[in-house]
Amino acid sequence: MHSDAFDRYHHGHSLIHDLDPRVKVVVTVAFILSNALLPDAAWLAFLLAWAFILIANALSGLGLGFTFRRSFIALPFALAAITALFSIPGAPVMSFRFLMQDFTITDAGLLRFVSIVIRSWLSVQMAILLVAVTEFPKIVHALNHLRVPTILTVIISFLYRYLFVLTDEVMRLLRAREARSAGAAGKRGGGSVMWRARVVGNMAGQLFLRSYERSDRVYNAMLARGYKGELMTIHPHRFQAGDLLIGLLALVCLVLMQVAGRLP
Amino acid sequence: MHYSPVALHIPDGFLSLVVSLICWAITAVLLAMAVSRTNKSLGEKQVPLMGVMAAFIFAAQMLNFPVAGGTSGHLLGGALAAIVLGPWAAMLVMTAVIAVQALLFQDGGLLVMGANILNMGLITAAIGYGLYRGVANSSRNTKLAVAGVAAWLSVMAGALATSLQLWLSGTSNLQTVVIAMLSVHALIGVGEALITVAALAFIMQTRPDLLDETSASARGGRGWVAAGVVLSLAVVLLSPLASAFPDGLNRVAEDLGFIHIAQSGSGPLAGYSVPFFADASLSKIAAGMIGALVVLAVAIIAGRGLQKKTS
Amino acid sequence: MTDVVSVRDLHFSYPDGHAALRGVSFSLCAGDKVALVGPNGAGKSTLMLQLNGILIGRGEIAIGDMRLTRDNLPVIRGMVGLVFQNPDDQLFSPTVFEDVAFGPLHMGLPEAEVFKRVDAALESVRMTSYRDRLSHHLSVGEKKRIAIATVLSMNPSVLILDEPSAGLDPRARRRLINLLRELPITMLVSTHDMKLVEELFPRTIVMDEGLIVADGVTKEILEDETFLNAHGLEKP
Amino acid sequence: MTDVVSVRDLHFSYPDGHAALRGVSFSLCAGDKVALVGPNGAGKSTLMLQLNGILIGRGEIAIGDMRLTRDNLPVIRGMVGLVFQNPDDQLFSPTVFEDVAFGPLHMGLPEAEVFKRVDAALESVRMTSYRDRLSHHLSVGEKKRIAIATVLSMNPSVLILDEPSAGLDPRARRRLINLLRELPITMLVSTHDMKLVEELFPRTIVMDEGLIVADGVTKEILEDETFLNAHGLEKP
Ligand SMILES: Nc1ncnc2c1ncn2[C@@H]1O[C@H](COP(=O)(O)OP(=O)(O)OP(=O)(O)O)[C@@H](O)[C@H]1O
Ligand SMILES: Nc1ncnc2c1ncn2[C@@H]1O[C@H](COP(=O)(O)OP(=O)(O)OP(=O)(O)O)[C@@H](O)[C@H]1O
Ligand SMILES: [Mg+2]
Ligand SMILES: [Mg+2]
Repeated sequence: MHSDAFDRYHHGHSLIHDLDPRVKVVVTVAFILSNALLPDAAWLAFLLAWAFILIANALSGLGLGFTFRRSFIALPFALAAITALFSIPGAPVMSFRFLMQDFTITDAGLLRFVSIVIRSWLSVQMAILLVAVTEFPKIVHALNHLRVPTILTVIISFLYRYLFVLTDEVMRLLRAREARSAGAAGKRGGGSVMWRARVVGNMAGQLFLRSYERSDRVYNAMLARGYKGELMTIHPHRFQAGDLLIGLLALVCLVLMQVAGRLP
Repeated sequence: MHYSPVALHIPDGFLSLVVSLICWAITAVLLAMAVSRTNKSLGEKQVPLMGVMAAFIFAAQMLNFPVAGGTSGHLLGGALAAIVLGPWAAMLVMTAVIAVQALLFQDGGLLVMGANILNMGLITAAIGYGLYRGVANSSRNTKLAVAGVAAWLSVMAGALATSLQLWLSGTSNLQTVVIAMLSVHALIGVGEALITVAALAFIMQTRPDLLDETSASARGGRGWVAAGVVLSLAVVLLSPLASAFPDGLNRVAEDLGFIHIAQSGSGPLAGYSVPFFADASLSKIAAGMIGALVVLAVAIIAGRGLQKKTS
Repeated sequence: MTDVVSVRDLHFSYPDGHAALRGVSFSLCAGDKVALVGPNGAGKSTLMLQLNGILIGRGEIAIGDMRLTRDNLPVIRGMVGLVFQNPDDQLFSPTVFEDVAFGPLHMGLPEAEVFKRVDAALESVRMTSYRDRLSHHLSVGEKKRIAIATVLSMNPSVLILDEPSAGLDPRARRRLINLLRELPITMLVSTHDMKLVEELFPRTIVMDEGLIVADGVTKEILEDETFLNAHGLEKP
Repeated sequence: MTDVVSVRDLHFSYPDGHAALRGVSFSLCAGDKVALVGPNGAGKSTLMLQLNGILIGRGEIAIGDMRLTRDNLPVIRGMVGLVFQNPDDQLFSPTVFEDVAFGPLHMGLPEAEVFKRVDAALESVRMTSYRDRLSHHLSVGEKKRIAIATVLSMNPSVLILDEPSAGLDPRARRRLINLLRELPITMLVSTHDMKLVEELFPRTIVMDEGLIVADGVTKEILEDETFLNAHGLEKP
């Protein structure tokens, strides 16, 4: 209940907030796809893509730098691409010795690395914007309308609902452990790694049983309200001409980016 | 808030389009099978059970315990989910978890979600369940021990698959990424194994009915044993190959022309100018030893699984 | 006048063999507001789950003129509205609207009717402005009200509430009491809150160990202190 | 006589910016039994979590002569025993024994001492015979007692209980009251059960919106009906 930290939605009214969620989901995925299609070192296109994001930020009323400030999530993973710097053949740019090894950064390697990181960083910003301006249940409705199998969307919305209940439960379990993790003055407490792992395993087991039994009660509650195996939902989203227009406009921008990325 | 410890979530941009799409295709096929199977076996109860269980996995990933030097052990949960819920249901549950992590928290990308589901949800469930199923009729201690090995291997398999995808996409050099990923996840896997074993022991003690022969846990067929064993052997054989003799694997991929398609346009990987672990002999020896041990364990499991089948 | 609910000699054992109900009989008339009390483990929740066929035991249950059988469960569930103790078990949809609409939708009502029902139900628990809120961001008291609305939207002829006042602060509890007092509907309410029983319910049923040990006027039952003590209860 | 607990001008905001404590000061003397009341969301649980350093705010907290800082948390946690509202959160081990032994084991005590502590703790909540039972299968009332034992086994000098009587039937509640009355230890107990407050605690602290709005003799506080109503409370 208190895990507000999990809600990424930012209240507000703006052109982007009020856009049909289907349009938002489609444009987001198309944007990420377009990034993946752009060749390495398509600087002009990358710049246009960033401009696209800045405009979307501005239109959403969250401030120009909103997604930028939150976009560093994917950066640690960039380590995985760092070997590209050295392993792609090309003209050496710089060399250095580290841990008794010679490293040579090549120009082609540099281009590839920077391109990968930029693509990733742009994609993450777009995804951040999507959840910041669309309530999560609406994203799930949109997925449903976009023919994602119902069973998956339904599991996802249950997950979202009980996420808050169960993470609260975990927080309380962790607190209980902390509260009793005392140490007598001057003594080293804490137990062995094995023991600590077993405590966590017990907590996981506890949590599993409680979740399992809760799912029984939820099932009963559903039965009590007429559930017969097929879940019916009602999503009163109405597609408006404006939604369609903005969606098409965004897709045209993406096509232009692709063209820009392939100019010689 | 810190909620998802696993370093396996690939963000968008790190896999090439072709690799992303291939992974999506494999994932989609497996998920379609999972949907139809769970529909049959669980019926109308499927929805609340899997929804709440997905929330459970999500929440359980927040549980951690201090190991040493500021690092902590965590749960990924694929193997545990598969052992208690059966493989198909576990796949759906893990898929929902990974989808929410990507959609809500940008932990892992959207276009590469197929790959993330494959690595963290499908492969882990298959290995975890397959190996455990192989000893389903053995003593409690054997089951727990095998569950531990399976949990460890499932994490290693996810890490290996991630590395291979990064390599095929031209994002990383094969040897470096495999060695780095596997050595980190060898440790993470130990945490996974310990927690999985303790959680199973807890369930065996308090609700043995959830794990007995008539439960959802026992609904996967013997085919899973084969799948689990094959995947485990692939991990065990490929890891040393990729970390100690990367040229061989690279050659195969090049000969098949696969690597060029996968990297779609970006220059091919040639030669390795970074001998990060130039002196490969150490890693060869280590890899060889771990490999031999795991082969032994897997062989025993396979033997038991087949024995049960014939008897 | 016909009884809205009538139960004859109901027995029920859980799969593990525990006999939770060992011959329960009672009936509710239209408009009755009845309290169901008894110590932990008496079988109150088990009995409530029988009344709309979530658990099915041995014995006879009739809702209105209809005997409860496996075949008419869907109809019965539209007539008996069950509210669980923990609203987190009851509110399983992400938004309040979806949760309140769940029942009517599953009864196969047309969309316009569903919307009307949702609005009416939210109105009667005075939560109209919460229609588009996310269920998990509500306070316990608010969740309880919404849980009641999810059942009212099905227009039930009986309302069954399992410990509705647990965990509420005094103000929220007072609001709930007023709400229950105003709802013009037959209800059976299990509770440990003896003050609530005294204030709100003219009639009380006492259960212990799977049996009904008293069924009568609340005032008289609450006066018999030795009886109350024998069944783990207390004077308010 | 020195204070066992003293809190000076404590402020605390949750990471999302919500200011849950906005300048709280009070102290407990040895042997005090004090009730902490206030509406949902007043900040009671937040305050209790500060007292053994699970949450750390701005201001000064001293337990005995020791100021609470990050460095002496392990020692503080041995002195302040915290019992959560929901016993399921407190009991995370499979058996009662393991749960009660958790604290002493963690303090690095020798095995013989751990056994002694466990036995003494179970004895004082009168649950010795439950030593080897599975926590999972206990009733709510039994779980509450064990939860208290898990903390008593650490020999705390203060006991902090968060809503101990919620969800108990009248008999279990009565037993809990008797248990608390007998325990010869300083305690701070948060509750919505105004009757419990009246019966058990000579002194009451009232919180609302992150502030202490009253701290004094229970009888006097409970008599001021307009004050109680202003803070979402009721006369028992
Ligand atoms: N799923 C179950 N399996 C086995 N026994 C059960 C199950 N649920 C309840 N019981 C047992 O059946 C008996 C009646 O339980 P029930 O939940 O109906 O009691 P209750 O009167 O509602 O108690 P409380 O006041 O604590 O809610 C108890 O002894 C309980 O342990
Ligand atoms: N983790 C959290 N993050 C953000 N806000 C929180 C968190 N936990 C509690 N709060 C908020 O802090 C305030 C005080 O909460 P607290 O739990 O201390 O209240 P309480 O007095 O214990 O209420 P109750 O009687 O319902 O237990 C509330 O407004 C609550 O919403
Ligand atoms: Mg009950
Ligand atoms: Mg509280």
